[in-house]
Amino acid sequence: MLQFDDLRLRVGGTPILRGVTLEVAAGEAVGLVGESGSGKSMTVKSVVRLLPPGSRTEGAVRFDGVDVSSLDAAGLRRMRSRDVAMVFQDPRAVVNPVRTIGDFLTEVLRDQGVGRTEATRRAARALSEVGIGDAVRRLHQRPYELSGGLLQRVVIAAALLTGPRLILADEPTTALDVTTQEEVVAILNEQRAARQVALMFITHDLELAAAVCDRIAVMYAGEIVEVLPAAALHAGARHPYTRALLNSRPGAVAPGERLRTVPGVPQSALTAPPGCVFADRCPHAEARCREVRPVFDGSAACHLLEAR
Amino acid sequence: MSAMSIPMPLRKPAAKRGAAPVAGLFCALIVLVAIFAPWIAPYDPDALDPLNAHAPLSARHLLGTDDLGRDLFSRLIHGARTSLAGPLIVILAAGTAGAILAITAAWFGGWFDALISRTLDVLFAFPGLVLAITVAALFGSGFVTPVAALSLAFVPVIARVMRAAALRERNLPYIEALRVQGFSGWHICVRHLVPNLAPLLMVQAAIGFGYAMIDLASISFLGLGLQPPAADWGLMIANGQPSILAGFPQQSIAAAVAVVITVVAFTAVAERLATRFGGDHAPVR
Amino acid sequence: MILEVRDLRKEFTGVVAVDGVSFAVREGGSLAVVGESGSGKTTCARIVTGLEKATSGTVELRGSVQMVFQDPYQSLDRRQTVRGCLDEVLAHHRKDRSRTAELLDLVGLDRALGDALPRHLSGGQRQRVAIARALAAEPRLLVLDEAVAALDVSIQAQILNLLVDARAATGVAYLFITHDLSVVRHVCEDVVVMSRGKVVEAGPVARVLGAPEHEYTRRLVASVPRAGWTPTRAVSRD
Amino acid sequence: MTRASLLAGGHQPDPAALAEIRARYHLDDPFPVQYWHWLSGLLSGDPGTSMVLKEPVTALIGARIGNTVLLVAYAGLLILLLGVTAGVVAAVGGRRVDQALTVITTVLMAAPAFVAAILLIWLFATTLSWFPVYGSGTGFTDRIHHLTLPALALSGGYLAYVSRITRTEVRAELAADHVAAARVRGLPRWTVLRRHVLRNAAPPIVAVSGVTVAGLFAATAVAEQAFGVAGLGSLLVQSAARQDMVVVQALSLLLVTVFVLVNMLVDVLNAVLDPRLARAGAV
Repeated sequence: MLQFDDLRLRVGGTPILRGVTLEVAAGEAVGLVGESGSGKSMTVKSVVRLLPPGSRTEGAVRFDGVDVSSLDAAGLRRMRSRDVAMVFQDPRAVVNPVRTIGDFLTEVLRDQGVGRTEATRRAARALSEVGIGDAVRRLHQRPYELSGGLLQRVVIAAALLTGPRLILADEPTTALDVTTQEEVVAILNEQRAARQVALMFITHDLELAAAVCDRIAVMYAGEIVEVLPAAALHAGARHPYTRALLNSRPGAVAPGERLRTVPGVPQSALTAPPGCVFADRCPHAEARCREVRPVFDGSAACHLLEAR
Repeated sequence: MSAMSIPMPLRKPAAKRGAAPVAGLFCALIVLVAIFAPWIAPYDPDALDPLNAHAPLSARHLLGTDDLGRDLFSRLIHGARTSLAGPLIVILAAGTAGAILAITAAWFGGWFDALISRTLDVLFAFPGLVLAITVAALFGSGFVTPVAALSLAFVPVIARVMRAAALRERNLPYIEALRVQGFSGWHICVRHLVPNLAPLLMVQAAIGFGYAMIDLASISFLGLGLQPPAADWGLMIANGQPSILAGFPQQSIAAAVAVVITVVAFTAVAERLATRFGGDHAPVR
Repeated sequence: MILEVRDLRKEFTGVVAVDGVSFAVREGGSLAVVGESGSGKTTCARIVTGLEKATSGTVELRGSVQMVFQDPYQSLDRRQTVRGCLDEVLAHHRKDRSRTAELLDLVGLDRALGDALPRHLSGGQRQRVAIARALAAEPRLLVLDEAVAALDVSIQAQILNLLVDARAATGVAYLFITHDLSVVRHVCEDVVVMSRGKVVEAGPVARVLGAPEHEYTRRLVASVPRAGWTPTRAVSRD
Repeated sequence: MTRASLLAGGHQPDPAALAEIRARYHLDDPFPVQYWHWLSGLLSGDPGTSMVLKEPVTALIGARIGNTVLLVAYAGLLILLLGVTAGVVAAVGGRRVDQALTVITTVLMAAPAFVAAILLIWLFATTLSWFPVYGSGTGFTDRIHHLTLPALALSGGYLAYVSRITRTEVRAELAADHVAAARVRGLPRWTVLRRHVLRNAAPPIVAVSGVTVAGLFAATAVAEQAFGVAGLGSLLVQSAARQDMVVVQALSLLLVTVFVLVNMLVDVLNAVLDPRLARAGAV
């Protein structure tokens, strides 16, 4: 249903994405994991063309086989309002602070010609579906009267309200406490399964991605370095960067032991070397890693893995 | 912050980047002209030549002469002195007082902050022009009275912006880290807080300079500042007003253009500083 | 005990942020205070370091205390070089200026970065400078307020290793304020769990996080994503 | 010449008359006492009588307040309509439009009312004669006709300022996350602009416009003086030049009161527009 075909993105001459190739099937959940500057957020935003001014893309993002860059204004609007919904990191920044929760939930429906009473009824139902009781009172409240976790559930309810086939979730729980995160993620999982909606889930937490998604794509410096089934995260991770991420977590070793860290700082697409993006930090790097860029073979991009 | 804010293009349009150095050069030039006025001006600005009144623009009199035959170009050059010195004094006085009040208020907080803030609010309710006119009525017109009144009126304008900034700065973790280190409040203020606020104060002063210049010129124009025969831009505009109707607009127009160009130049420099160091514009009053 | 906090209480205009909290840190020990936002854990840290005054209760500190803050981007003076920052602290505490290089080595920063301004440094590097600055005064207790929370995973690992090394090298005790239980397991010996201003459970890390007794601790431990974890919807608590 | 001899109207006034005048106007008392006499008079509803014009202050103000209110309303309308519109257009209209408007507003902001006034006088006195350049006029239409140039001169700089603030605020909202979110939800451009951008940018714009309009009362001094309009501003300037303190005090108090009242009105309006402020105020 969704295809990234060698997507490259530059913003004002600065490279952000260096060739992203990925497919998301209908109803499938794909996790996009990486550190800051890896380009995971821009990858997802390119689906709905929410790109900064001065962006230039090469390659294609196809939704239902249609290149989104070829859509005209009306087509883009139709896709945004009916087919794809987005959930952001900070719900407080995303819900208009001077309007009511009810306004936020119903405005897209109203724009699509749904009557006021009907829109309100559907908004109230959507709230109860994401576990918010007392929906009628909530509809009249304003964002500052709700906690962050509650507000993120409102955002999810709004995303589900128009019956999309794909939800883009950009670190939807990073700003939340861990117990709230569990509830929000559980609701997202449950509603997604019930409605057969596809999901792209951005996070920096590998374990969280594994719990939410069917497949995980690991990004580094504007590239996807490895794609693997969520169930095989621990046993099946092969790319040195994925392994490094897994080993960097404090839980990876027994308490008191040293964490197996990789030296240096995360690269961005701008500073990426000519060869493998991870070569300068990789503990196993060889001469060819620094010179020749490895090809992504559908599961990983690494010279060392090709050899085996 | 959130990952989704779309960054604004950082590059300024080429035209604006090109304008700032030109404006800066002009500011430097006008200051030099003011300092060396007696050596630059071709004529004595007060020399009367009634037979040659309202002379047109010519090689002898670049901008012509006024109703009393005085050389307008020379008067314009001499006028730069009071026209620049006034705002300069206002900004130095109000900037110093405003910054000290703002930083002490923000630093000590509590009732001290409340006292200073409320006092500034009351003072802020007096528009600079009204304050200057009232003071002129009390103590008479001249150079000192309006400058003193405007200095007072500009204190709350600068202090408000600086207090907000100082409050923001004071709550940053690096200040708290210094407090945990055991540094004295005086050390933190003088060595860290003040130097970090200095760029904003510079911006405020540069913006305020333009406003002070306009206000002082307004007071001169109203006849409550410098008195004839002084060569001052605001006064020249007022003095030239009757001649406009007679068809000789040079005096008013020349002085008006001088005021506008100077204010534009200083404001352009201020805005360049502001985009470089951040900070808000002072509210107009 | 290097630090003993007894019956701490802090009110902010009508809101009780910290309510009857007691804990202690052993000489050279490492205590974590964990909790979610609004639990009062950061307020406790700020009271210990003197940034806030307690409404009631006592803080007994035997030795000097320093602090490392969460935000690596705002905890350094933007106009001061790394060397200037460390020199200032060393001079203030009447320590030998020549220790600047030694401190840079201790926190794993290239000596050439001494002349760099904060804006030239990455988040991890800045946090190293902040740790070096805190250690410059040779404190007996270091309060770390979410000191690794803002860092990327691979950088966080580097800093955690650095903290373990620094404690071994200097014998400084840690008071670790965090919401991240895996970090607690990795660097701390004892833990205090806080919720809504109160301590709900305290004890050795292995016991409290391994076999939690209080219902809140149980939920906290259960909601951390891990291998084989399935998120479940708890009783909705609007 | 002392103020008492000025009032007695001669070079060699009769000492007895002089003493009588000094007593009547409390001129021998120290300044705070003089001020107290004036203030207590004001509180009992009588701001006093002009020492120079020998007319009650209330009558002087009453005869001129209409012109000033009309002038402020006229200029305020221009500022709000043109300023806000230009600001919104600059923010959403693309780079060329933005640059052109920036140049215009920069010049306007640097052109104070008296500069604008002499340029307008020059233009309309010598070249065009659509509007009169002097006097207040009689009757509503004639007064509007007479007040057009003063209103234009008065509003120029403020108009530019309001337009700048509007542009900044609208651009800030355009870059806000909730606006991006609204666009991603597929709302039409105009709906996003109206319901999210303009609605949210309104409170600061209202605040700045309010302070600006409040400040207009003080600024009328220049415009009225330049165009010979008989209003409160020109009365203030003329009284100051004559050191007629009774009138100056009454007028500056009136202007400051209006300034404070308009500011309070703006605060109330803002609390209605932005529910967050209302809540912060209530806690």
